[in-house]
Amino acid sequence: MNNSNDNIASDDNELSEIDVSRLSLHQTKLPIILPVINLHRDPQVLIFDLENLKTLRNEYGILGVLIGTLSQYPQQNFFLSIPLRLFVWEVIWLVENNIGVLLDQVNYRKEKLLLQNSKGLKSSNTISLNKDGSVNDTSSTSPNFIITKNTDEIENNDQDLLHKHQINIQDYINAYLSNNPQMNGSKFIRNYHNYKYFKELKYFVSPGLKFGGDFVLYPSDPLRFHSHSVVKLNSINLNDIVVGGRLSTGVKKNFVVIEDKDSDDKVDDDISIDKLFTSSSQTVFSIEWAGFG
Amino acid sequence: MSIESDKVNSTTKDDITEHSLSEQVKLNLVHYNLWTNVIIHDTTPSPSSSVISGISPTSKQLEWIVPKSFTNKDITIPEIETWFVQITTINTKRPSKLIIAIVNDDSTVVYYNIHDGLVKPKQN
Amino acid sequence: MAKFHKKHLNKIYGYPIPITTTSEAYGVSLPEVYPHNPISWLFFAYKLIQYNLSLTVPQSEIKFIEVELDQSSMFKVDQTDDVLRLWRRGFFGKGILSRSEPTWKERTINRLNLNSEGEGGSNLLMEDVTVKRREGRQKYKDERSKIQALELLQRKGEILSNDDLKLLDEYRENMAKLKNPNIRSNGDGDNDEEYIREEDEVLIDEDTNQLISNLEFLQLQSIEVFFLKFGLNVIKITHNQLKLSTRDLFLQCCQLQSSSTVIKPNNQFIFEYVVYHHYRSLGWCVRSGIKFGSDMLLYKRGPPFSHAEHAVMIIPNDESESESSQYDWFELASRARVIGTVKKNFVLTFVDYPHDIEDVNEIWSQVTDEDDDKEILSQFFKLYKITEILYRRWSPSRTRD
Amino acid sequence: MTKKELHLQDEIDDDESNINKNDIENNYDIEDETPDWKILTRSLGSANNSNNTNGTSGIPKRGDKDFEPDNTDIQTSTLQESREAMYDAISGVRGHHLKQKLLSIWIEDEEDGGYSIIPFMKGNYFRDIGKAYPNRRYKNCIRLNPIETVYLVERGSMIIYLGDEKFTNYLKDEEEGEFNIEEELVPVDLELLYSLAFINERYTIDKYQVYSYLKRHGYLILEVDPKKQQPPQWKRLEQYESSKGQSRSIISWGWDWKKWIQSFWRPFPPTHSLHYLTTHYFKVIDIFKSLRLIPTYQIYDSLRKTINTTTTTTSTTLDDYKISFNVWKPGSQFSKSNPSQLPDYQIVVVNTDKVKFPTLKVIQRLVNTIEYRFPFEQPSQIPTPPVIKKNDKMISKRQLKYDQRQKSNQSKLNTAQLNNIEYLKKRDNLLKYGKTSKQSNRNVVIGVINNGIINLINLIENEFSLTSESVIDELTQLHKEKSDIHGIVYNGDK
Repeated sequence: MNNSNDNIASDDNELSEIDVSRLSLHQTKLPIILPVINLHRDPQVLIFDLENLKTLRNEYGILGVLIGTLSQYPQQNFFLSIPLRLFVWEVIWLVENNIGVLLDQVNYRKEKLLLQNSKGLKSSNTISLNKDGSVNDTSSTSPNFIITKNTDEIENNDQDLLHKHQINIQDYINAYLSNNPQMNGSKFIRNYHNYKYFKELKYFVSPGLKFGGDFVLYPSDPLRFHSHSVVKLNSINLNDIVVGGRLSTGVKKNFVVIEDKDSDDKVDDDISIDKLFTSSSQTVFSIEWAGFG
Repeated sequence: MSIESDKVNSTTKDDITEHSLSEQVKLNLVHYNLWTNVIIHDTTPSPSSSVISGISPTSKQLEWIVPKSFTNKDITIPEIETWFVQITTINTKRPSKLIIAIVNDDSTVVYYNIHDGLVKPKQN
Repeated sequence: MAKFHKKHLNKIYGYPIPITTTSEAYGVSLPEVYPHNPISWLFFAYKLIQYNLSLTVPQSEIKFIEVELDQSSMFKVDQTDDVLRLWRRGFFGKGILSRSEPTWKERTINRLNLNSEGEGGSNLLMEDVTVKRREGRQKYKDERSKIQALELLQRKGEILSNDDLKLLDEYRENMAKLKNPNIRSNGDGDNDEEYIREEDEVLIDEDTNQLISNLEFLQLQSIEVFFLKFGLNVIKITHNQLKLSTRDLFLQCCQLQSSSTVIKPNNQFIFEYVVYHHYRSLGWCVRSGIKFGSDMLLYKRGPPFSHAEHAVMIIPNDESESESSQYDWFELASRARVIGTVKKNFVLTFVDYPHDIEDVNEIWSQVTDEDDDKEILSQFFKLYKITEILYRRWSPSRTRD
Repeated sequence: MTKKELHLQDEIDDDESNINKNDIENNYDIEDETPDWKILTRSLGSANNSNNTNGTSGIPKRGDKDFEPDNTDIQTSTLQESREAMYDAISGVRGHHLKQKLLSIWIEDEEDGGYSIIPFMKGNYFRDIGKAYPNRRYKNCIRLNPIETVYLVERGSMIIYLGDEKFTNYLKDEEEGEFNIEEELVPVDLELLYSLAFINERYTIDKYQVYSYLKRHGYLILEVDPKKQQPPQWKRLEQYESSKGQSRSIISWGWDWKKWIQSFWRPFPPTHSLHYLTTHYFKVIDIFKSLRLIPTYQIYDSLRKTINTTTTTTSTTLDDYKISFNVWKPGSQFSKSNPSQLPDYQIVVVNTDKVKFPTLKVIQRLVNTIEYRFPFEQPSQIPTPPVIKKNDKMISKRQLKYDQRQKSNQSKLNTAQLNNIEYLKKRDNLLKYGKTSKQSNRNVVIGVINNGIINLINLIENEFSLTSESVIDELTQLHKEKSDIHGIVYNGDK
């Protein structure tokens, strides 16, 4: 981890302590499966497993975005449900820290289905629900509800098969880059380093376009805490300062600008994983309206 | 928005403009925002930006101000870093924040705090 | 109440443009024309001929507003009647020490409880007060400088001894006591009093208790100046005591944005001017939008009447460039948000420009006089074209029905 | 369960309309905030409590949250509660009562990756969803595209099985006997369905997110086939204009004559530097007219042949900007069997990592691909569906009094004044929304996805000069004297 950044007043910022013990502790556990769908055309990591979702949020501060309809209340957009869509920096960070492994979902599941069919395994999709909506486990009652499960629950730990369909991080990044022309190799590395900088200060990081920036930073889980900052990555101009400063101050945030210290302006199309996973140092400033003028 | 910037050698004109920019901000601080002890510091050899210090009527604190003209919108993060370094040469200590004064061609001056590093927003 | 207010405003700011109409000067008007009534046509023609023969064009008798382009590239107007004319008729310019209309002088006289011009010296009682105050202020200044010396040490990070700290407290106490004679209280004893800053002292004539000089002037943006010169021809502009022609001014304005001597058609000043002229010619009051992260604000009448309704962002339409624009989503999203929170409409004003002109100076290839310059510039501006697109955040929960 | 569901729905709707009333133009969007999931259970609780009917407990409040962690037990436990509430809610089962059972079968397909079919259609989801799928086995069978399929399965309204070769043959009537779907096929879980449904560029997660977001808001949506070519709008416009060109000049002849008289007295062109010193101006508005100089785009300029034909078609940016969905408001009369009603919104979905903000050219061409009727193509009478005001009784007494006062004030005004008020209102609407009625509007919505978060932007064609024919006709009806100067906002009598 890098702590070479001399701009950070780390003495009064408790967030800057990095909990290394927690990361190493995890290595004894099995890595979290990060299923990739549409690998070649639009690679996306979607989490369907509730336990994984909990671990990501509780232990690693990975928020992702819930994009599924909450079936109990399917006509509103405040509260959404599984799947959880991770954004690219979250994915890279999880892989770099050996917390997650990427899986070619469609091919893995197809092969698994064949195996299950050959064994004659098939899960039931009817259950018995009580009037209050809770599941009735007593076998005496006959099923009254037909359901779709979030994920497959049979034989979820076929390690050989998982291993066979694991995706190399380089392949994932290459697919991502070839499908996202606004991103290039060097920009990808810079932006990830900037993400990692906030992540290592234990901020909870969300995408920030709604607030006019690249990221929104929360001091902890946004379920309980207001966001502190809107972050603009890399290049800025005076307009950004005027607009960003005004905007964030109005909603009790500040506007943070950040740049990779040793970034070069070269536009690389390829990515070296070594360079991506190397430590970096950042120049950071926090901007707010001065309150006069 | 990048328009023509093939600058001809016109340092003298830039110097005048730079100086008047500081004067403009000083005037605004003293007679519009009612600051006291406002001083323009010459930061030769770098003509890119001069630095102003003064005492704010609300906080009664010594503040550092860097004027910028809104006519040229370009600014970089390393440039902000050099301002902090410049102030350090005048003040012996690196300040925890400075104020950027952005001067528009209609004489409006807008001020933004730039804190060194990542800080929490004001809580109120 | 509101109605009265509006009437009052209408009286002061009755005309949206600093040109005097014949109707205003002579109280005459042209008769109505009814398309299906030929007599009304004849009557109209008769009146028009009559007025043209008997009346002098009022604008020809009005002196030009004097604008100075100073060393630091600021456009200054400082004669009071010129300032008033520009502000009240179209809200041009901005007082450099005010939010909009120059009011620094009045504000300062009020703040420092000074005599306004003409009432000063004759008041003996006032003079007494002045003498007393002067003595008190000297004491106050002495204490203050002691405090400031110690505070400076403190700020420089030098640790003060306990004695120093005690001394500092003592001085501060003294000063607190002394504060009273230094305050210029308002006559009615209300509480927004302020002690005199050193910075203010130099402004006051101790004998008359009057403001020595007005530090404020009206500053015009380059687009405003050029509109007043090229569009309305109501100003006389000087630079280094020399009169600037329309062409000189145009070149000066273009070079404010780019010090290059080659002026290209995508010069930022030209873009801004073309857009400014467009909205002014549609009767909008156009002012800078820097505070809301936009290039211009459009007011239906002007700041005293109502808030601006539209915030304009100028976008050069660079079709020669690649298909994708120079703007990223964040730039637009953040502006839209700022503009949205102040309840204004976000207008993207695209400007097409002539790509086949290398250097704008070419348009003056033959020597021409002032009048021709204006005609040539008009032809040049006609090569630009404006397209407006509205940018709006769509919130589906609000438009369901 | 359905009752509770409905109740919550009502509450949320009310909350939204409350926000509406308070600050209509305000940009604050409740959906920007991360909601506190405890509200969900609280709302559920209040649904049982008949005293609480105003639904205030359902508003996610900003003030409920803390500034930063302070390591207190109470803060840790409240966070734990909120997380538990969230995990509880999202662990709820997706499904429906056996009595309403709706089955579908996923069929893999080379071209679009796949689709699903519903052999026995029931329920009221199909006003906009699905297309007829004629086959030998099932009479009322319909076919859903991947996005529609995932949407229905995810909300628990439909169960899906994985079709196999045997089933495909059965559909083609090549197999004998009956086929028991539930017995013979494997049920598909959501995870598997996503990986089957999204495997190409046409059906992406980004598009699905925009689709399901709008569906949850109750909008009706049809996918626009990317291969379908829109009929060229500019041809229709050209025909119309050539037929109308002559009659127009006759109407304005009288005014031209007046201008001619005036110009006779102008020794110099209006841009001449001596111009205001030598010419009489009687009205301020004439000064503004004389200042007109900069050419402006009129609404239909983007339809001129040049814009549409001079472009290279190989551009990738243009491929990225293609309308994906036609969208109708929840209350509209639309149904897929009667698609004559134009969509309320036409949406293109883009990703911030894939494309930049569009250039003017891209916007213009995008607008030219929308389904659109010119004002001259409108049916003479547009049937407007009766507006059912849900909250009629909610109108406060104060509002009623205000309305009455407005009415009585208006009755005191003469028709000319009323016309003028109406005129100004129309003109301001044109400037602010680019339209006076829904029909005359040319606009697109861009669904911008930034790392999984949706931002919706409406780009609307507009012109401040108000010189295009369509608006002139509309405005001149109300204010004849202003026929050529609608764009001049100065409205004084000087």
